[in-house]
Amino acid sequence: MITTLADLLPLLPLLIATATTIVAMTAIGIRRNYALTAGITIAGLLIASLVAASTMFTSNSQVTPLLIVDQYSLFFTVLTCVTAMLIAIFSFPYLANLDDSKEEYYLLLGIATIGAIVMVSSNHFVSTILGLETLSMSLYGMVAYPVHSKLADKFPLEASVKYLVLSAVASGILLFGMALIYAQTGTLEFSSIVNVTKETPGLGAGFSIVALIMVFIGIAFKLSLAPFHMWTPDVYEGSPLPATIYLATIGKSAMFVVLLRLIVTTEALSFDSIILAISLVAIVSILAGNLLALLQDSLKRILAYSSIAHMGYLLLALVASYYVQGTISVEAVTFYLFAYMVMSVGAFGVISIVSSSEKEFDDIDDYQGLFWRNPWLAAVFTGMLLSLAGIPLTVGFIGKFYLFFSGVEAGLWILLAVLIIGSGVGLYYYLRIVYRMLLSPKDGEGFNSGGSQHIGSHGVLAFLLALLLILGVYPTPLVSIIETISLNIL
Amino acid sequence: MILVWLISILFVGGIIAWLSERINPAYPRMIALITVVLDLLLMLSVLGSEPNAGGWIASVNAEWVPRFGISFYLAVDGLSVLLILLTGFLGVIAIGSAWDEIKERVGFFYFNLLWTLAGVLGVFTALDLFLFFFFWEVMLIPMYFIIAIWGHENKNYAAMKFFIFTQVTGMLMLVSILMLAYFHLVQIGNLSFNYHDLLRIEMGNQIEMWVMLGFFVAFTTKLPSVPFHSWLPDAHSQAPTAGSVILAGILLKTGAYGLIRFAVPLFPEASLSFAPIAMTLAAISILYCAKVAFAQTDIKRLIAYTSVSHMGFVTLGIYAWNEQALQGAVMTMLAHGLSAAALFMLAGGLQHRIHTREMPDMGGFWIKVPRMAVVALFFSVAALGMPGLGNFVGEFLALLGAFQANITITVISAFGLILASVYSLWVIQMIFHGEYTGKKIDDSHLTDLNGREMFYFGAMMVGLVWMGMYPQSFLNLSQPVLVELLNNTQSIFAAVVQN
Amino acid sequence: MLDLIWLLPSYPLLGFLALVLTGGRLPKKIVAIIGAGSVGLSFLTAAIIAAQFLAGSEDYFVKEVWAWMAVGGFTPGFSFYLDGLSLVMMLVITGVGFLIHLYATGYMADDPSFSRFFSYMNLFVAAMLMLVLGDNLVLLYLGWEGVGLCSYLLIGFWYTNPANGYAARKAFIVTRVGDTSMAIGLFLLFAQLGTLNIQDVLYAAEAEWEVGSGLAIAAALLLLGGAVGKSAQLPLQTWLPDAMAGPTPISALIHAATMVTAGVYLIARTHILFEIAPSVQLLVAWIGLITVLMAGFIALTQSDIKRILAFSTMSQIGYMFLALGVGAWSAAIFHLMTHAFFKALLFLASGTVILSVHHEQNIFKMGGLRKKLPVSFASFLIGSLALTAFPFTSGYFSKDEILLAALEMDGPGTILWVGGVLGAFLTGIYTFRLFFIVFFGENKGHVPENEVGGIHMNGPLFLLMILSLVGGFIAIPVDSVFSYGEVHEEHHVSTLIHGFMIAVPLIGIVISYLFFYAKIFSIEKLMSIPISQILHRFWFSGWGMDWLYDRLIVFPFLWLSKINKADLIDSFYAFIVKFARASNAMIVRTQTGYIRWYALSIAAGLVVLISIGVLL
Amino acid sequence: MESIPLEHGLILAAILFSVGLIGVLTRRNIVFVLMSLEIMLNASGLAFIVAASRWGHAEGQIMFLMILTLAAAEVAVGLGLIIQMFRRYKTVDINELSEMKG
Amino acid sequence: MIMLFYLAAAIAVIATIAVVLQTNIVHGLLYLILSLLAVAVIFYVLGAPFAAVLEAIVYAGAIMVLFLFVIMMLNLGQHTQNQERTWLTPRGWIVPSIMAAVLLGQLLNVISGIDYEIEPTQVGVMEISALLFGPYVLAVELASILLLAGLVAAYHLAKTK
Repeated sequence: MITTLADLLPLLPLLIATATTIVAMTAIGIRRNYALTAGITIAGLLIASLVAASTMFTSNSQVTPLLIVDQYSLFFTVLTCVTAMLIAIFSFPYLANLDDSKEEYYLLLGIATIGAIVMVSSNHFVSTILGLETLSMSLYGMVAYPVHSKLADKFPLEASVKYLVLSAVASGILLFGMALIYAQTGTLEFSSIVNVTKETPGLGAGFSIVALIMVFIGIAFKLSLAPFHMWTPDVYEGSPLPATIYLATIGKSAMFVVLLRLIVTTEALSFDSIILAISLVAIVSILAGNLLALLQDSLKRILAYSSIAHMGYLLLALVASYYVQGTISVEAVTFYLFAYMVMSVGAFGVISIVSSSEKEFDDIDDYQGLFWRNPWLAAVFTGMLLSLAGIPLTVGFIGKFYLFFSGVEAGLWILLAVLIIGSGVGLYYYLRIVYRMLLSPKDGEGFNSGGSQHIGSHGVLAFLLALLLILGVYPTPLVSIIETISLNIL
Repeated sequence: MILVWLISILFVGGIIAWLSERINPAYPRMIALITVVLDLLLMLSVLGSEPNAGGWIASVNAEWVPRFGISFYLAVDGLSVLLILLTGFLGVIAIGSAWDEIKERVGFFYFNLLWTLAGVLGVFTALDLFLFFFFWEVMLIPMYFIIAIWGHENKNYAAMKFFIFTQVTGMLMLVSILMLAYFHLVQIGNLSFNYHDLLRIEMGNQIEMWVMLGFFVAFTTKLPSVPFHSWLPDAHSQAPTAGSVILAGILLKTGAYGLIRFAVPLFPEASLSFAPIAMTLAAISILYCAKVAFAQTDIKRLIAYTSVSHMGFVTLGIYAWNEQALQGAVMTMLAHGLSAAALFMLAGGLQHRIHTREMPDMGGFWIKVPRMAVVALFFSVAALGMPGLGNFVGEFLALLGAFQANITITVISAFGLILASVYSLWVIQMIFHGEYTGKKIDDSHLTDLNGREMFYFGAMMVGLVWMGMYPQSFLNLSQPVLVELLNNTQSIFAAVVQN
Repeated sequence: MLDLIWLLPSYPLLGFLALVLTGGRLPKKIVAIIGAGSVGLSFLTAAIIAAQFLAGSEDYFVKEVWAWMAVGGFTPGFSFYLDGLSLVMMLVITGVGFLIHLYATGYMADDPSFSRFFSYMNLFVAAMLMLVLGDNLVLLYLGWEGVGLCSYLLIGFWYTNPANGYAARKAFIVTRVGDTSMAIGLFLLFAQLGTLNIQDVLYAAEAEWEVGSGLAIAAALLLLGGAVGKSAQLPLQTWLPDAMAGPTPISALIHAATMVTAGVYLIARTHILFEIAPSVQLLVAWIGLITVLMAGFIALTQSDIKRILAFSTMSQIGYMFLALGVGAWSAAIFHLMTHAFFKALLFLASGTVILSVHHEQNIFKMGGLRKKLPVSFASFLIGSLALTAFPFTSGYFSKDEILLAALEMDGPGTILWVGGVLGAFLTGIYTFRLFFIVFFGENKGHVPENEVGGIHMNGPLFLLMILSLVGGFIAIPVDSVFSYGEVHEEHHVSTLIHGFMIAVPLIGIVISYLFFYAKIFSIEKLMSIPISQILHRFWFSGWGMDWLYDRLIVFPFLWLSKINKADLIDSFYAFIVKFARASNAMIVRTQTGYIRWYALSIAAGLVVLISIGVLL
Repeated sequence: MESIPLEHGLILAAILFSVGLIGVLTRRNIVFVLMSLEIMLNASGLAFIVAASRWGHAEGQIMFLMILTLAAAEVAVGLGLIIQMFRRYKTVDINELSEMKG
Repeated sequence: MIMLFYLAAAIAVIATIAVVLQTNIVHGLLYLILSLLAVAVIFYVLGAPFAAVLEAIVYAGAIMVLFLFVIMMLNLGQHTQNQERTWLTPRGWIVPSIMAAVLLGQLLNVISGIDYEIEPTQVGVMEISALLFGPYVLAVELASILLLAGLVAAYHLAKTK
């Protein structure tokens, strides 16, 4: 196979992202300038997302065996690039006062984005692994980024080591599973593991199941599904906030897209025991995530635990995809991921905007009376939290609606029951935060989120809130896009 | 289109009220009042229109999320109009009760108040089940804020409990709604959340029962009925007066409305076989909560439990499913809306004056606040079902109808009438009768009702007497709707009975 | 003029509204004019209407003022029904009511809540008129509950004393038990007969139900439940003595003359139902008889002047029930009327006594008041004679008719008669015990300076004295009402028996004389016998009924309320919360922070999932 | 050339993988942990080669190449972190890194 | 040839176990190199000479040397051996070993179920290169990006400020 220029056209967003990184690196090499580096990165990501968006409805091609550039992957490319751009905007004021070289951070962010784009376009084990590791590798760096700062705690280091070690274990499991699948099917592309070709005898269903489960576990770790979730709160807490956002949003969504493609293509769900395993993981995740968050005082940890539960919710739709006709459960996954990105970026964004690399305002006490001290931030935060809780008027509700719908269509009653219980528990800790913000302010240090540096961040929050509400009330545009692109998956 | 206006006026008014606080803290309440009065006038104008062939007085239907067959479909018939009017009326009253009481963060308060009302109006008018659910949930959030911000000592717990109860059971309802839509997809071939479409859906008995239960649980939690009632006493005792007024007067009614409009008509067969259980729950609610009410010392908790007890008559009436019983349920909803709201306002007024809700600390207040005492007496007596007042008409009709459906349960429920007198008179005794000592309270602000308050209470008294003496003006509105509902289910019932 | 029958309840209702809306700001004189005047106007109207009605030839007259509600087939209206029975009731209510109102303007003159008092009184009269004039059972129920409410309000009129409040609530709740039974009866009637219009119900019941059928018995029993509650008959009699906590005019109006006889009215009004259910009718008689005797024995032991009168009221209403039970409908109504006269007289007179001795109600702290309180003395004398059925007083005629009717009844009639006569004997004793102790002998406590009263207090007393004396000659026009099945033949009993009947109460009076006036027999000596002490205690406590009900119903209810104040069901949800917290505490401990532990969890998950995958 | 049973190759990989896992779970010295991770990754690579030899493909070897790459990168970053850790904590005890919990 | 496979396999397993059990870190590293070399032999036996060479050069050579560098830099020589001994309590081995044993048992259970013989065919550099610069050219590029990420991260983390 010869790779031609025409083949590269669909890869334009990926190329632009790569070019952005290289330009930024070159710029650093010439002269260190924080604003310039950040600017290049943001601009590059913006262009990449615009290009991806513009080609979204025209491209549909397999570029080499490694990457598939269809509407679905382009949708997530856009989502990834935009999110990365927003995170870059949040990062700018956050890192502005770091007493260390700050520019490399944007390199890592750019590279991570490349990895994520590769992942969402991947239908091949090689690209999956490469994308995943590129993403992870950059994240190790981003998580531990302020490690030299005198002001920073030891937490970034601890977080990074935890993430690296555990992630490597998971990678090992994932790779081993992939090897077994390869032994079974003889191809590294995602392909049905059920109908192994006649000429070469299969190695048995048990073999396939073990292989798939190992791959699933490798992915489940990245999605922080229970019982592979334990790193999540520690890593979230220890990371600088923009890195946390990255980890929580792009890290999750890219991985989930891979999982979705993999599960659908391999027809893994035709094994009952795989369904059982995934359902079990979903149930444990929903319950454990919500229960862990219940009385937590650190906002980052709350959101970390809740992300465990949210990924569990998503698994419900994934399981449902086996039972339902049509694309509804794929749409559910897609929409929910989208919603989850919006609200996670928003929620973490609020925390990020008041924090900086010197001091993170992470405790729930810090937000007491925010409603009266800073109504704007409080309103955004409330909106995001309510959306996470799945309350109407927000996009999170539509997402929940999708999940419920696919669950109902598939008849997954036990999972639905767990989903309801989990959401009920979830209400408690989301509202707990909201309630704290409603109380009268405490005396003592407040935080400063004003200043020209923060204009961009506030703009991002406004954008996210608008998205949250508009799509919460009138989701039709997004719904129809997702309906179209989901056809690509099946 | 008028329906869209009805709701959006409140939404917009809420926002304006919020913003206007910056100009002058006195503006929000005025803006809120103007908004609600305007809305009330609009509602009255709905009354003037002639119903169409289907009995719908006004409607609006637009596509919303075509992917799921969801439409923005609002419509009102006589039943909805009654409840809408109740909403408007109590909206005005609630603003009145908040007029002096709310001094902090005024703008945001009225914002929440108006948005709650808007959500409730949405619930009463939505005929697309998704839209219904949407409004069902929308009204909770501002209510949560009202309790959580302006509530009393234990507001966090109360607000949280309120929210989680209604939200979790709401999700059960969502599952049921989706089941319905799914069956529509399977049977008719497309997704639809339209009420009229879903009425035609046939399900197996087993499934219908489960789906019905989803609705039932959500509605009886809101209603509330034993065993889902325990959020109510906490919510009420902690909510500010206006919150209690809206909660008791209107929000509880959404549950009853849901039962009449959705739970039974959508699942006639399941409802028929479930009716004995529902009625038993109603009877338990009536008696059990009356008994618990009697034991309370916190006046608002007491009234809250009595609300549960009274709403038991509504459930009883609905599941008896005949004209008298249904009319009784509707009348009880309206009358209880007024009487419970008034009692909560009195309790709130007392708390505002003496900063306690503990009845053992009170006593002998008649001498200090005779007007308040008379008003309290009136509404207590109304609550215990005195003929000539609205509550009697409702409860009597409900029992009368229920008797034809299930004698044993009705007879047991009727004992609620006795217990109602036990607790109602006990309240009067504890607060207004006895020797006035004033030792346990700071009575420096214990003043009698002022003119504004008397105006509100007077209006509600007139309302109750009107309902009691000439209920026909209300019954006429709901009658065609209920008869239509009965006719629609009659044939199905007949078929079931034959088998 | 008959069309204006709706004016009857309207006057007092307007009076009530006027008094309530002005909220006690009016001067007492105007309050008195409004309060008593409205009832007076009602009486005038009633009199004119009565005259017209009697002059006409119609047996009944119906006037619908407006349709109350129309739900399905359920169409009660605000409509009034006038026939002989309601005519008598309406006249008694407005007439005696007016006199008592008049009396009360004097009696209550010093009370700060004068206006409130009259507003309640007016409301009561309005409600009572609704009760007796309503042409359907729902309207009757409205009046029924209305009078119950006013009774509550007036018993607890002096609200500062918690005991009064307790008595008021007891009265309301106990009668409410009966009311509920009655309400269920209404449901049953409607469910079976499809109407609640009284006349329609009666016709339909007669046509559709066989005599002695289960439905008829159930319906009659349920209505009887209402009647015994309101009329303080066994087993719901306990509230009446406590109800004496209210001002004395209330006792006269509500708890003697009018409201407590509503049960009698109800049974008489629906007499056909009871005739279809003979066993229930017999039960009515037995209830009446037992109440007569029980109340009589209790009255023997009481020391509170008003309580004695209360028990005598109970006992006299027992006679009315007895009459109803044996089918002597008109005798019952007749006794109702005469009882209204003489019992109102006795209560009002006792009011004067009480006021004169500065609110002392214990008869043993009075004594020798004959000289000081001549009007009261006269009133009491006449009232007591009428009460004991002294020949040719009003009570004589009515009680005589009742006992004769009982005697002539087949089956248990003789036993009923013997019981009734025994009751009359007791009446003689306790009535004159009171009379002698209060007005003769030495004063043992309060010596009044002079008798309270004026024309507005004494006037009603005189009028009632006359009525008590000659009331027995009034012929009540109820024949057409009870034309069905009424025992109409002349009484033919031997003179011996008749004479015996006359003599028995007189013997009672004589015994009373010997004990309490002449002191030939010593009450102390009698009381030294242990058995009589026990009996005294037992009777004094009202046969222990309060004690019994407290333990059977009140205490368990209070106990249940107390232990479940926090709502048992809520503890289930509290458990969920606790469970969630405990789970949280448990699961949080897994977040140890140790990398190796985390890795272990991954390995464990791997092992578990693979085991599931392989083994299943 | 004699044939080798496929299962034996895979079993060898599984054994190496398990031993590596034990190492990760037991060693407190973070360098050993990193080494154990390398064993696990290497075992996966071995599995790929074995699988590739079943098919006679070159793709399995390419995958091995990629594993090699990522192992190298991971070791580089990991060792960088170890250096930082040693600087701060003066120890290579992995249990020291447990300040965040709960 | 087949004997070579089993011999190398035995060496690999024993050496790997030795790594895990070793208290002296340098010895451990050497055992690891031994294990890697044994695996390289297996690669060769399985017909993947290119992979075998890479395993020896890159893995055993470059990466392990990196380890050695760090060990030397942190001066984790002889003296940490005692510390290691106290860290490695027998109890600490129980749970992981059981866990790994169960896992291995399950894997063996599944793997031993298959009955398939490998006929090792030599897949040399040619085929691999053709693939690498054909369809997998992007993988190469991406691998470079991956290494870039590792480079930047490692540079930033390991530098002394």
